[in-house]
Amino acid sequence: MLEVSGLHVWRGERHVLKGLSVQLAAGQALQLLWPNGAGKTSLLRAIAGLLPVEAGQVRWRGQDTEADPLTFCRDLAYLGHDLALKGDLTAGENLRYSLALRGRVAPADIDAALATVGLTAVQEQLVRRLSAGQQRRVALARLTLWDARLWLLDEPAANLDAAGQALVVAAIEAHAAAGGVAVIATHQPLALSTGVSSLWRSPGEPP
Amino acid sequence: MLEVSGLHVWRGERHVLKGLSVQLAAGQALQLLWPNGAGKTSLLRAIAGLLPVEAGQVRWRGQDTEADPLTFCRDLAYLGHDLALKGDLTAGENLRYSLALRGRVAPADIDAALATVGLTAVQEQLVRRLSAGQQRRVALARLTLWDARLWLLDEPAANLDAAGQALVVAAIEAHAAAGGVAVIATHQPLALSTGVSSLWRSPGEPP
Amino acid sequence: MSWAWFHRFASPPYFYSLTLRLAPWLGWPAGLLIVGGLYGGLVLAPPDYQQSDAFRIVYVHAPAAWVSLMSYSLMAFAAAVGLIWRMKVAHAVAAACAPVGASITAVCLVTGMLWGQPMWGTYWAWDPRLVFELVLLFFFLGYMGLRSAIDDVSRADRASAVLAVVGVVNVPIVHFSVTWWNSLHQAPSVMRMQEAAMPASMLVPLLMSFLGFTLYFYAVMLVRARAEVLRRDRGGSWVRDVLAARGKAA
Amino acid sequence: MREFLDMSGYAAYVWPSVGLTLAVLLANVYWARRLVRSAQAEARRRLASGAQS
Amino acid sequence: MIREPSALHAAAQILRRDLKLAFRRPGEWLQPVAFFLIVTMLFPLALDPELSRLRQLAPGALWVAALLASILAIEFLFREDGRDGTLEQYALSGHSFAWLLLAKTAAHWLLTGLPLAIAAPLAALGLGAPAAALPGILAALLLGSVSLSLLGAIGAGLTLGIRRGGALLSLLVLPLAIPTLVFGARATQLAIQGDSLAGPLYLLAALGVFGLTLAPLAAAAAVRISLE
Amino acid sequence: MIREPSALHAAAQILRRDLKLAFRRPGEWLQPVAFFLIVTMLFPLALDPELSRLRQLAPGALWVAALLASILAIEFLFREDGRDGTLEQYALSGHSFAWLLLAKTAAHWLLTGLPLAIAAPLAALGLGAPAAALPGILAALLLGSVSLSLLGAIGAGLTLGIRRGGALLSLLVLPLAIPTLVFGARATQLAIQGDSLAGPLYLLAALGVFGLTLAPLAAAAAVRISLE
Ligand code: HEM
Ligand SMILES: Nc1ncnc2c1ncn2[C@@H]1O[C@H](COP(=O)(O)OP(=O)(O)OP(=O)(O)O)[C@@H](O)[C@H]1O
Ligand SMILES: Nc1ncnc2c1ncn2[C@@H]1O[C@H](COP(=O)(O)OP(=O)(O)OP(=O)(O)O)[C@@H](O)[C@H]1O
Ligand SMILES: [Mg+2]
Ligand SMILES: [Mg+2]
Repeated sequence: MLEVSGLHVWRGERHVLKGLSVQLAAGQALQLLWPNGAGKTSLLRAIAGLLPVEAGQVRWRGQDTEADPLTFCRDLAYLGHDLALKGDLTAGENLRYSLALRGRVAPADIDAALATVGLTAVQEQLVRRLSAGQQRRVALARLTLWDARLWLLDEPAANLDAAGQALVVAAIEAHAAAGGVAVIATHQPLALSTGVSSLWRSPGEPP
Repeated sequence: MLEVSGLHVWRGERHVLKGLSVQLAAGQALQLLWPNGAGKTSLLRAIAGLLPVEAGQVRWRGQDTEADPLTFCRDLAYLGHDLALKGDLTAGENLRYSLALRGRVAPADIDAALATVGLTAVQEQLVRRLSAGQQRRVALARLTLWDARLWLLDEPAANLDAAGQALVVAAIEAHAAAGGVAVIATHQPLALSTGVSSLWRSPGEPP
Repeated sequence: MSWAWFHRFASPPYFYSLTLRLAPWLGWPAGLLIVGGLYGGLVLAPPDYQQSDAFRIVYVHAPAAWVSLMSYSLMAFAAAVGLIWRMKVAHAVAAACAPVGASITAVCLVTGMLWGQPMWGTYWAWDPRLVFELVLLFFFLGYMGLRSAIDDVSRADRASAVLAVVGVVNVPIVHFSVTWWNSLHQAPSVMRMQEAAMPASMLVPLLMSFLGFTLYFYAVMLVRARAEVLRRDRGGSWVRDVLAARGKAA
Repeated sequence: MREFLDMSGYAAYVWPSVGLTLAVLLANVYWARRLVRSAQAEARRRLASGAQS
Repeated sequence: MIREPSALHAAAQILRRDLKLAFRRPGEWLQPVAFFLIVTMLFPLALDPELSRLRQLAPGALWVAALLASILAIEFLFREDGRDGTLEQYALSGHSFAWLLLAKTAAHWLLTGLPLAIAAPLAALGLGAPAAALPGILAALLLGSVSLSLLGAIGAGLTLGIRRGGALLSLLVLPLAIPTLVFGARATQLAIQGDSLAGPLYLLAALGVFGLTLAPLAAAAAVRISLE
Repeated sequence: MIREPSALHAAAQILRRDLKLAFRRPGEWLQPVAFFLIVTMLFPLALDPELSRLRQLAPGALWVAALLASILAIEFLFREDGRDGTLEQYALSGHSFAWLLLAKTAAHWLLTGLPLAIAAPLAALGLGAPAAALPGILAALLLGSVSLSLLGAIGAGLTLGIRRGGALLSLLVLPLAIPTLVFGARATQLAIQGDSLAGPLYLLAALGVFGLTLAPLAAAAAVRISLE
């Protein structure tokens, strides 16, 4: 479903991605285990269309994503280093408003998602008062509600304890089982089942 | 050397630390593996004196730290979620200016420290242009140059690849070998030698 | 019609060698015309019956004013082309316009002020044309300030291009301000084509000055644009070639 | 000649205008050429460092 | 989740969210107004307070203060959403980015421009304007503040992600805002003199419409670039 | 590493660091000056430009503009260092926190107050002040800007860590700054009239000394609270 071909990306003076190609079919997840500074974040942002691409193409369902970015975006969920949560709203409110951009969600679904990630107790707290890991969990709940076919996750397990990491794994497994595609930047390989996931250890050697 | 006794800390309405006590002798490191939101960050900040303590004491070399905070601070290195690096200075400049607050350092030492963490190639780049993990490495280099007896580290291995995590482990081992004390919040236990380190899995059960 | 010429123009090596060849052909005539115009205006032309010799400032003021408006328009146009067709060369041209245009705008303002003191009895008045010409200078400065605040060239190009395009509304305001508001400032006299408002001995040097300043602007701008194109290219093989060629020549 | 330089009393306005204008024109030429030189030097440096890596 | 990505619904939600955030910190949306009132108060302090002179001064003081207050406030239009990744998500939401930014700008105007316009007659009274002038002053500020917000959005987009963008922002926006300032002050002056102010009001409205069509596009382009 | 924690050395390093940061982006420290010049330009625009009236207006316009420019700039005094954890490290550095913050404030004054004072005579000329008044205006602004920076430091400390602190900051600092504004404008007026301005200058100097002793302590206390 996702085809990246011959991607060249520059960050300032640095030629970070030099002709990268990769293909992912429905139900597949790719874990990027590249070392620090190798260009994981750059790759995810380039696929999402947030970084300009010097050469090469990103195709989704056979379509060049630059040709019709709006349609592509409707299929896309990007979770970056910044969580896009408002410190001055509660977890529930945050989910409500950001999901509203993509359609309607029932409040009960939001509560259920927050319960899954173990935040029922702090549901009514302002997000600013949550610890680093709790904030990550809110973002994780949002991801599961987004109903996007393509997930781009930048270190989704950062700040999470063992239970939290298991939640991430479960979410990705469910997403893949439903025919979704995921590209995940991480330093600690996530314990995904081998049928689903492939590891990519350095940009030099394709997966 | 470090004695925490009967510490009570509140975050807003939340009684986060309820009468916590722990003692560390020279050459020891304590890894806090508490789950998300259990109060690791709060504990580190309370020890450093950045959070007000409701009840209890922190003693360092037998002295109450609140009695003479300036002297205590000279022995202290705190590495939090925020790295205290200026995006508009290069890695070397960042180290130079922040180390200057604690004495004089030879430029050669700075270069050596940056080489150790593998940043020689990007030494002349502005820090803002470094990737998340590269920035962490700069902070790590600073830590090793600081010459402080007490290290308080909040998730020092976050964003770091496998090689970077090995660097953190080596730095802590060296610190402990030199008679230093370290308290480390982390989710992935660091591979420290067992003589040096003790694990603390939840605030309920002391290490 | 073929777009080949457009693509050729957009190619950095072609543009680089084009500027290399073109600049002298613009620069030397510009120098001659400016010197000739000034000689004609300052020495040969008779004094004005109203303003006596003070009117001679027109030979630097009016061409500078014209170039200030032209340079901004060109900058905005190049910026728009750069934005729409993602053309590095166009961004380079826009970036090259700004410092030259800003300095010439400052010349227009200062010569205008020096002219204002004898004619209106004050260096500065809060008159629409003067104010909007000053605003033009601020746009140039804002454009350069924005560029210098962003360190990635390609981002700086696109962000400042947005500003340049937005600011272009100011150009007609400056030009028509004399007609729209009743203004202290002189109404257009040279550009009016119906009747010759001045004798040929005054007009010819003025026209030479206009042409000279215009050519001068293009010459300097193209030299700067050459540098900008070089900065934007990431070590393509043509860079090696042009540098080698220069090394041999030097 | 003196009469010419005096500009019938407007010398203090005419000559600074002309002088400043010419100065700015020349300065622009100088800056532009310097910019080209520095850009070429930078390009050389970049090519050299690229060749090493 | 029911798929129904309506642009209107999305904009409405952004508006509601921004209003809710502002009201959660009650003092916050009052600050530009307070700033405006204090600045207009500074003039009589810094000058000899003579009523007849004050009245001549009123249009200028009022509009300079309004302009500064709105520029000061506009800085925060995109800043926080840019920093915490919200704008990234808007850009990837599958709606027209310009449209979503227009919704944000509208919320911002409701929170700063509108209160400013409502406070202006009060300040004008303090500067010695006659009561008959107040409706005119209100109208001028209502129209003027719309275009100030829109122009400000362009500047805020351009300076997003620039360290200490605030001062650069004012440098970029002030020249753009000068026509608004000139017409607005002119309208206020006419209102204080008791003359008809239809002319400058039309011009202010024209500026507003112009801004409404142009500014969201320019702001969207600018914000997108700074998201890289 | 040689242990030698000298307070003077530490302060000097902070000063050098802040100056280097500012000069790395050349446009940056020019921005408050540009803002100041633009704002003084706005007044004549918004008013009928008549030279005799302008001259009466000059002291007020000059000082209001200077006050606003310095408040706009002061917002950034601690903001960035607070956000990236640098202030935390200063607080834990083993030196007096107030002393280190004073060093930061001094750097800030060098980068904003000083250029402002130097630009002020220029702006005064534009507003029709006679050339003889310029040294007096320069002196008044030099003294005044010191106390504005110091007062601003208190406000910046208090509003650190508050979302959209900018507008709140001006609310806090403006009332504190009123004495400076009044004496400064008075001094400028006397200078324009050609009278002796020793009286208000002494008062400005007294305000500066007062600020120098009090402000760093207050700022340190305020910043410490917002670090929690
Ligand atoms: C600071 C003061 C002044 C400024 C900013 C200024 C600005 C300008 C500008 C922008 C133009 C070009 C208009 C266009 O091409 O559409 C212009 C043209 C001109 N200005 Fe000035 N001016 C100033 C003072 C003066 C004074 C004092 C005089 C003479 C009394 C003067 C006489 C002229 C003349 C004769 C032209 C040529 C008009 C034409 O043919 O279009 N200017 N000036
Ligand atoms: N500013 C605050 N105001 C109120 N409560 C807070 C604040 N910061 C944190 N808390 C609460 O205090 C508790 C402890 O937070 P802390 O940040 O110390 O956790 P942590 O152990 O570091 O968690 P993590 O692993 O997620 O970083 C959490 O439950 C959190 O909700
Ligand atoms: N804004 C920027 N300007 C210039 N260079 C940059 C910029 N951001 C990143 N880089 C460089 O691009 C390279 C790739 O960065 P990127 O953030 O994509 O790495 P990453 O694989 O995500 O690393 P990490 O594991 O540390 O997060 C790095 O070498 C970095 O120095
Ligand atoms: Mg990364
Ligand atoms: Mg934590």
